[in-house]
Amino acid sequence: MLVIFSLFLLSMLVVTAIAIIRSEDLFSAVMLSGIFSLLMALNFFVLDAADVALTEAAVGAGISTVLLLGALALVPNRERNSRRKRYTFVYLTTLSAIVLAISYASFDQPRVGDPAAPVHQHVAPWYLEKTPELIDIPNVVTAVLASFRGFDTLGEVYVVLTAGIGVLFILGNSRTGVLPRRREPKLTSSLKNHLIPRVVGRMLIPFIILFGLYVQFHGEYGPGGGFQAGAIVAAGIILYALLEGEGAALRVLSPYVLVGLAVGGALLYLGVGIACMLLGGAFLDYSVLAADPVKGQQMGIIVIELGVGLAVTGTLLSIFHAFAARDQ
Amino acid sequence: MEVLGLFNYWVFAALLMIGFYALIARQNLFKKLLGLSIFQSAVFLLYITMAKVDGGTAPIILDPDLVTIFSNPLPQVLILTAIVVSISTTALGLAIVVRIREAYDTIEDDEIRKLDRRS
Amino acid sequence: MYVVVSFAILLTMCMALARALLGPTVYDRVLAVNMFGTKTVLLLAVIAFFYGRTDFLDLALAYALINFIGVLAVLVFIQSSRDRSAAKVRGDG
Amino acid sequence: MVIDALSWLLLTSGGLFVLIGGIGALRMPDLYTRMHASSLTDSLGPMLVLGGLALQTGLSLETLKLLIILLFMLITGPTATYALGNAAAVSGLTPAAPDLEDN
Repeated sequence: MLVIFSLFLLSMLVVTAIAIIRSEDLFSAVMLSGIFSLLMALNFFVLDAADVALTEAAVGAGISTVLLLGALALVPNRERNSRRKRYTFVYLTTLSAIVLAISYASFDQPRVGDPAAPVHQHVAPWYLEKTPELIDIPNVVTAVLASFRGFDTLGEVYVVLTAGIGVLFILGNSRTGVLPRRREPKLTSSLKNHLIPRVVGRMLIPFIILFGLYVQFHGEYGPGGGFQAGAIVAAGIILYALLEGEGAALRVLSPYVLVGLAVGGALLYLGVGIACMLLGGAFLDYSVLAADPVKGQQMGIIVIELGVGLAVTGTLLSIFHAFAARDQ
Repeated sequence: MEVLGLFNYWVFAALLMIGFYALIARQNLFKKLLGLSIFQSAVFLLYITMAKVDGGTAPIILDPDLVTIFSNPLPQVLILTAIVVSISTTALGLAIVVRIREAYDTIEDDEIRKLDRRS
Repeated sequence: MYVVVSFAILLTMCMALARALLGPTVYDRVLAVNMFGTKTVLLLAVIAFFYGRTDFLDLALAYALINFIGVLAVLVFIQSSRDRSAAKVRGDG
Repeated sequence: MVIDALSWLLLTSGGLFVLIGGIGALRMPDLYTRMHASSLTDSLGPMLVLGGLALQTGLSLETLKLLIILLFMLITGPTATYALGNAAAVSGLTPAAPDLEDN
């Protein structure tokens, strides 16, 4: 049954992707990429990746549409319609040939869901077997993310932070340094004169933030964790910025606080690693944090997930404000 | 049914090349970035496809004594972080596109090259 | 029985996708995305029951809360671009 | 048993309404009629489908979650529809109603 679900969802995915590339109106392309993200999340869910689907939901539903539209407001809205498209035929034939080649090569691949596939043979069974014993939290994905592969995740957090700093450097204002400058809210850039969305939106914001906190601290037991929670909380605050104007959101959380959150979260993660070293363990070996190694692991995971959440919230919001504060 | 088990790989290949087509054939920088994110999504799909195990369920062990089949957690971890990284890097790309627009007043690749050659 | 409902939802998603592809105006596309979002919430809930993993309803909840933001962002975008073009016509843009 | 039958009834009728909304959104002539078709079924469909699912689980945490999902969908759906319709009307999009022009 699920095979047929997958067929449906994957075919829609390809149709949407082609439509994104073909449409000359960039705004419709952004709308279609929203649909693309929803379909991607459904595919992840059907393929048993609940955590990944939640991440895609948190990032794709709110943040990525908002960022793409924020950038689109600053560039021309339509793609130039060039009549002479040189080499299009060459490109299409070459790329179709590559698609056929990869499809032909896929006949040597293990079938989807084959339990004997090489990818399931080496380290994955070990993770599944040892997580209850060594860390004792139900969600193996969180355990692998935060503990077994904690070093990798640390790197990812710093990549996110670096990208955020890059955006601030590129779009920042020369007078106020790299931080986007404070500005009086323009009436036009908010929904201030729409009463119903304002009332409903303001009512939703606390629930979104509460749900973000739930995802953050329930991440050990169900799908969730710092990355998802950071994106959800950021989405809640972006909703406030959309309703009340970007300046109002900046008065609640100033750019300095946001950069502080991003850097502080990343440093919290690093600090846990260094604390482990000071207590006599290896870098990011949380077992030494408490007398009982299992308790130490759990403590370490909760703290670094908090660091990840803060860093992701701060970075995504800084990026949003950098785009929103840019004048046309 | 045996052949349908490979459908995910074909969709992966198709998405990869659709994204790549936008990167090489379209002149608009914004469209190139959308193509890049489709390309990234194709890779995500490949990883998650590999993680699936028949009859399995998401790797959340609610009861350790109950023997269940779980999907592979490792590719899921890699992609979970990659999604957040991909949105940040896309934002960085968008920031560069915005600055290019301000400097050249266009975001079409060939027009920018023309302006560069003229100066 | 879950299968029947999920197929009804899947077919509706196909129609919404068709509307997003055809949609003559911008607003049709926004409407299609909004429809697609609600259908995604429903499909996630139904599949969670189909799998028997009802603890995954969190995902549907995430979409139910966050989908709204996308639509509002689109409206702010349309409104501000309209204001900007109006300002350009007046000559003070 | 009765509850089970009732739940299936709700689920199938919910699926039917969702489908009807989809057909309406695809086939109707202009934006406002499409919005009419999709937004009404976007409220009724979730009520029936999620209600049917809630009957499946009995009283538990899942029921609560389903009710919360339903509550948020019932609040945000009409708001989004209002905002969209308002934006379209302000931008000067008129309904395509050829009959009105005769009067």
